[in-house]
Amino acid sequence: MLKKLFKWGLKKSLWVYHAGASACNNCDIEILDLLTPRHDIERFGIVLVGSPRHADVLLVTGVANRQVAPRLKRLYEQVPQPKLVIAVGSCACSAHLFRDSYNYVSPIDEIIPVDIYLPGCPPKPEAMIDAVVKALGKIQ
Amino acid sequence: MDKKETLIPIGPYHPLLEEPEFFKFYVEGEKVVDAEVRIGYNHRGIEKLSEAKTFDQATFTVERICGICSTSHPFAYVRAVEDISGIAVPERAEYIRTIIGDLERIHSHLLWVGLAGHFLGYNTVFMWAWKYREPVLDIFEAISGNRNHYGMFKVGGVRRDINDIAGLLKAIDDVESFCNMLLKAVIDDPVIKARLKNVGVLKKEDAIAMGVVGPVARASGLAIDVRKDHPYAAYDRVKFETIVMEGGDIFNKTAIRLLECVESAKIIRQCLKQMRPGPIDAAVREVGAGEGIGQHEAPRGEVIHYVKANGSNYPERHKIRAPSFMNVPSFKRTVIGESLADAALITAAVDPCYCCTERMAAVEPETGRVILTGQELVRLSQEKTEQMKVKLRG
Amino acid sequence: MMAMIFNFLIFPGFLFAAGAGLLATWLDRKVTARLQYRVGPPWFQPLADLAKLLGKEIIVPEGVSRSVFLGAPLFGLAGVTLVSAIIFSPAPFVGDLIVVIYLLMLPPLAVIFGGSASRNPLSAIGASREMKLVLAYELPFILALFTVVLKTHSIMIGEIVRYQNLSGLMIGSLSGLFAFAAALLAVQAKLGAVPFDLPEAEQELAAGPLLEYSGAPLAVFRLTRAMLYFVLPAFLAVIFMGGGLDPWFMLKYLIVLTLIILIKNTNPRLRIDHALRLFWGPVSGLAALAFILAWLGK
Amino acid sequence: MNILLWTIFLPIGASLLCFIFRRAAGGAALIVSAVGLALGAKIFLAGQLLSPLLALRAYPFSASLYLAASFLTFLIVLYSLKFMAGKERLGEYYGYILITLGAAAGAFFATDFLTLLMFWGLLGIPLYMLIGLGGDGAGGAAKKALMIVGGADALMIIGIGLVWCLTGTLRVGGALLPLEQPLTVIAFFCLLAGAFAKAGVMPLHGWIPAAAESAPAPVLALLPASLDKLLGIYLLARLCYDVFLVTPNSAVSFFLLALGSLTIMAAVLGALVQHDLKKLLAFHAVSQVGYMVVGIGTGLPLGVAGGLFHMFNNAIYKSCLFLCGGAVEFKNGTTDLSKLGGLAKTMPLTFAAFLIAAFSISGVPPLNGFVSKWLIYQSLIELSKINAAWIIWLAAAMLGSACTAASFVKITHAVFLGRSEAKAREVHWTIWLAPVTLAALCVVFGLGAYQLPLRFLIAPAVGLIGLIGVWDPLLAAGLILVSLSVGLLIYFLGNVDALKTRPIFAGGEELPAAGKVSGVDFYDTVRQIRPLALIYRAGEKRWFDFYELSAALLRWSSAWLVRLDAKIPGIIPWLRRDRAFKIKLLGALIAAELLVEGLLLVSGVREILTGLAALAMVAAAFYLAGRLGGSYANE
Amino acid sequence: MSVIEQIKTRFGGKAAVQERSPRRVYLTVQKQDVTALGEFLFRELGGRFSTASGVDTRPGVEVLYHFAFDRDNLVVSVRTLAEKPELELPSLTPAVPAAEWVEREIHEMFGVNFAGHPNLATLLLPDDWPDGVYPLRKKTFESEQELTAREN
Repeated sequence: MLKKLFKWGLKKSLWVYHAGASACNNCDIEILDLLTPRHDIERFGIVLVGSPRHADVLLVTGVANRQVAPRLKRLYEQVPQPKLVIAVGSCACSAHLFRDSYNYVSPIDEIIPVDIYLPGCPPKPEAMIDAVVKALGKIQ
Repeated sequence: MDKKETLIPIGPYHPLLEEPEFFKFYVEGEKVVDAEVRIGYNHRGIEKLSEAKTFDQATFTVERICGICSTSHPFAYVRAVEDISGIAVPERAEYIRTIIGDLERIHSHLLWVGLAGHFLGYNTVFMWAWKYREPVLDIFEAISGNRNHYGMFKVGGVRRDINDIAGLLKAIDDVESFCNMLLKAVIDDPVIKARLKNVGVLKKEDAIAMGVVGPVARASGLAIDVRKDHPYAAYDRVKFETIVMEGGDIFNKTAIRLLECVESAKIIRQCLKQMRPGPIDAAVREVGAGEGIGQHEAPRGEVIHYVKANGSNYPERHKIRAPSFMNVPSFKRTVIGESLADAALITAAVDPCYCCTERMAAVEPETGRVILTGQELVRLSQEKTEQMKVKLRG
Repeated sequence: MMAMIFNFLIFPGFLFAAGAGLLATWLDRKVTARLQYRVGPPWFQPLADLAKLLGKEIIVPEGVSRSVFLGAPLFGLAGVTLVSAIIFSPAPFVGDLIVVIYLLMLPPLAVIFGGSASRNPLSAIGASREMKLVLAYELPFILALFTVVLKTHSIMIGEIVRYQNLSGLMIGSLSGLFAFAAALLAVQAKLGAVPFDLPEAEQELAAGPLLEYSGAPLAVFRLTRAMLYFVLPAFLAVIFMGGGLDPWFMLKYLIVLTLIILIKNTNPRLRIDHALRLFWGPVSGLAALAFILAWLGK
Repeated sequence: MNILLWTIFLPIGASLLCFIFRRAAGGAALIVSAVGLALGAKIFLAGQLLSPLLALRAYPFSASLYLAASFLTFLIVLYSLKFMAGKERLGEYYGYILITLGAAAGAFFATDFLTLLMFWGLLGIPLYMLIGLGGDGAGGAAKKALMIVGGADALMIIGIGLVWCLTGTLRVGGALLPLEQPLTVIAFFCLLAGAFAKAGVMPLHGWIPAAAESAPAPVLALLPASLDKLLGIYLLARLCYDVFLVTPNSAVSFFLLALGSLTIMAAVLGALVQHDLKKLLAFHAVSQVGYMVVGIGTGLPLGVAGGLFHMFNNAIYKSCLFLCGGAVEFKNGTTDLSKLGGLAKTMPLTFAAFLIAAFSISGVPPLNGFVSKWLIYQSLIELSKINAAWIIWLAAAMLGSACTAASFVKITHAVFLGRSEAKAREVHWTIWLAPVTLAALCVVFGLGAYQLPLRFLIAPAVGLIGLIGVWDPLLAAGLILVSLSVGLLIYFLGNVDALKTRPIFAGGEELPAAGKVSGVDFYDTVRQIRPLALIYRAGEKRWFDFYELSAALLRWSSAWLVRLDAKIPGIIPWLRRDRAFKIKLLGALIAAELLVEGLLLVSGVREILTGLAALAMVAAAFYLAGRLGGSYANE
Repeated sequence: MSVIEQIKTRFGGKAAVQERSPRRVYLTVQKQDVTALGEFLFRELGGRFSTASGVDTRPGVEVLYHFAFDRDNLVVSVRTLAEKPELELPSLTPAVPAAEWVEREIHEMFGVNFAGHPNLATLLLPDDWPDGVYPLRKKTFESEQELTAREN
């Protein structure tokens, strides 16, 4: 009974923490764009929060470079369970054209477990909303 | 009184920062007494991996230096390449470049004004500014097929033509009237004034010493604008004002950005009027050997690219300097002595773009020597990674 | 005894205040969204937030005093619950106006101690700002409320309501209006709403004192904040516009709430020294003026 | 021997033993103070007692004060056993504490002004010596205390002389003087100075923060925090209602209210920006007196009850706070707020006691500090029928309360929460027992305010009081408990099993060691606000310190005296001896003062001599002080 | 007098002037003259320091300092060479504060030592980047491998 309530709450109220990992800013800006009048994800109960402790979803953008990789892992550990990770943009999914960079460590999903991959350079806001809907389906 | 300085770490992950950066503010109470910045969280080292990219392909690489000013870098880059052997660009392409460049300025400035409102805790401004930024992105989508990363530029011209001139004009009118409205709101709001006036002042001599560019320099009384000083594209064929203010504080920076949106709207309107049908691409086959420098007035200031070619199809050296690289270091001179609440705003006021700052997209040539190739460096890096992974797991 | 427990826990105490408060936060978010050309969240949103938070794991930062870290939210909740039971009681119940003023100190103190116990530098700065804000708004708040006391010659909330039933609403007089304006700003700050949200200034201090909180303690803090969204405007309505839990009263409450939401959405955040100057300067001046007018019988 | 005499002479006698048998001093002091506590209980239960010798009389009010004093002394001696162990001059330390207890008993039970004056003067000596025990730098503080308290005593002599002139009797409460004639008012203010200097009301407060810089914590807990407050406010209350007639809405009432409010606000603003634990607490020791003065100054029974209740409460929580501060110092070796932190985990009992006392002093319901403040506020509201100025006193008192809370937030953050470097362990039980007992008393006095303190301590002195507000501490506490359980229920509904510990979030970085907000600068913003900035700057230059002002005046006047000296070398040659000699001389003068008083008492030839002695001594004291000030200036 | 003429008068003997176009001038100088020339361009001629770039060439790292003259629509680039193996150059930062970051960058990317630079701490590379590895330098792979091995 309580479990059901929690699950319902999680589905209706996803709090998102945005972690940029050496991104080019475009995905980040498009994520912010989700909040704004045209897309308004608050109507689904999704808000951007300032502290990872409050977060349910970690949005990761960009390729994790050597400097960021350990911090990203630390950040992931700061988020309380249950948590989801969405890799936003081609960089986060597959490192894009930065795959061969000397400062590139490993794919995001080797640093932290990724639940949803959302390619695109940058993905359109509509695609991001779609990804979140898919994320809701993953909640058990 | 033995006062102990306290370190307030801002970042690398912090809501103030879209990108991971690590600011260290040393404070007494809430007053900042010293500051440091550690960047490098965004450094992707594009150079080695771009080495196999031709002059044409590099346009796309430099576009991904930064998502907000994704036209500025290709613009400066193609100009640098064209500078090497004096490639002439068709007139219509020059106009299209100008339009794209200034559309980007509008979208970038509105984005900043929105973020500034957000940082001020004034979410209404944030929402409104971004609401009116959407039509600009729609225009981009209509022209290039993508909301960002338009891929419009190529050496010797542009890739796509602009056809829907009426739609563009209407959108420009809307944006302009909104900017005027916002300008009035910002200039008249007493609380905004209290928060922004005389905060984070960059003195003129500091501005000169730090070599700042763009709106940051113009807010401190330096009348520099690449579009006027080093005319290029169609900028010498249109009339516009360079907005210069003397105060050097955040209020001036905000006002300048809003006024520039209005100027950009004027530029675009003139371009659309003057544009004549014609080719949009010079179909360049050969770049030749030599050095070239390309400048462009990006929303944040002057972007400068230096390209050295050795006659092959690949650049030998490609050095990029983004405006934030000059503007960010000036924060230390403005932030000390201010309160912590303002420090956040001051660091945001230069409109820093760290992914630009950390670009390092230098394209190296293929020479006959045995050098540390990209793959080898990658291998080195990956070896290191494996060790790190072991450490992280352990 | 049973009636008292009912009053305290169900109506108009804990459960009612919590429900009304959650609805009020929803209203706040919805109106804010509409002002920003957005749709806004559905009505059950605050409830879903709470349910979700309860299901999350609780993280305690390393090396903190667990009892303070986890205990602080509870004391804030206790303070606001007690106030919610007091302000609607027609008969003397537990405490008077002074007691209410002091009990209303508990939620900010809870936030401060929680933030301070978090050991995070940003939380500490947030806690210090919260405390400075308390110092700032306390003076005009006291002056405004005691203007009412001067007029009614009583510190019993029931008496104040009765006085207004007999001799007209406080807000109807010039002094009452001024006092109400000053108190409204103080309440705005007590709610931590823009332009006084600087303790939690998301863009500067992440979430300030609440930065390290997660799961159930965070839920309790949010519930406390939500209940304050009901209790504080209702308190103002009772003191300045007369009480009684009837539809008219709900209208009065909504008027106060709307004013708060409007102020929130038309202002940027103040800096802490601006807030101190504003409260100790003009706002206290306004409240003092109200007092003088009340003394003169206006 | 009469039981009242025992209370005086047992401790004073025992103190002599302490001076001689230094090793056994601690044990002896503990036993004697325990006996004192037992005597106190006996007197308290007896209600009324008389002693013809020395004209002593115990009645419920003074008995309760003595009970409180002996109780605190006992706890503090117990605390000192471990705390002071290994320190130098222990025999003197315990000896002076016992003298203080004995002299305080004398002052409480005196019905005669001269007896009162004798014991009052006697109290100055242990105060001077105990503060002086603090080691380096304590000498100046001790001198400051002696100057202020001693100077006020000299004024008291004049006041007593005037009272005697006006009424013809020296019995306290022999006649009730309305404050109408100028002479009565002068007498009132002269006596008031004595009470104010002891209690530390502004502007005679300067010695308390100075003492806090160097004196040991138990000394601070005993003297400025509790005993001197009890004495000073006791005298104030008796002056206002047994000797003089202070009516509501009189000029004197206005003066007391204004001075009390000023003390509350000025001292608490000073406290906000301190960065030493003991000094910060000392400023509160000053600030809290303001509430008592305001309460008594209202002239209404409700206010007097509040003021007196606040006096008892203050003695409890203030001692507790100083003792906790001592425990922190004991384990960490410092009271510098910027060097402490995170002790909540390592010193849980001290922390709990401190937290309760801090909440109590901040007036958090349902603790005792709230109840007494609440009574005082009500009395101020009562005044609303008379005068419009009440709102100023009320606002000052309530804002002062908020500022108190603010400065305790600062301490709690800096010492107990916040980040830690220290790895201190909990202190020995004899050290934590006293603060924990006092903290428990805070809770008991808060919850059972009507049943215990107001009924047994206050009502006998003030009579019945009519409340205009409502506060039901027991019910409120019950309801708070209920809502705490509701909160706990919410916790347990939630995922409470999944309690995890994770590192502190610092943006993904590891938190650097310097990332510690010590709390020292918490209120710098307040300090920088104009016109507060000006006041603070003036305060740092010691413009508000009566002592420093007088010292400056004396320095100036001593320049003239030096010239005078040069002209009259032949007349009084010994005046040009060294400074140490002059301090001894001053001590001798005070001894002479006591001697003269004793003689007067016995001989009964009071009339002429009192006035003469008073005048002579005041003149001599001023002259010497001037010379000392001169040498002070030359240092 | 135009900017180029002034440079020629003052540094004619020391700097080889190459006028590629009216808007682009390249000066080549010995490294000991860089500071003086940089200071002259910045302080006396009012040039705006734009940036510096390095290229790893056979004899050493070639560093170009770019100065923009906004009133004259001109970019002047000062070319100098830091010879191998010392790779040392005098720092321009004391004279031109704006050069601080870019010299740091060249230092970590090429290993050029700027004598007199106030702070050559890491700017862009990660904290754990191995010493002696310079991403933009053209070294043999074996030596780099060696260095990495040593670092671990």
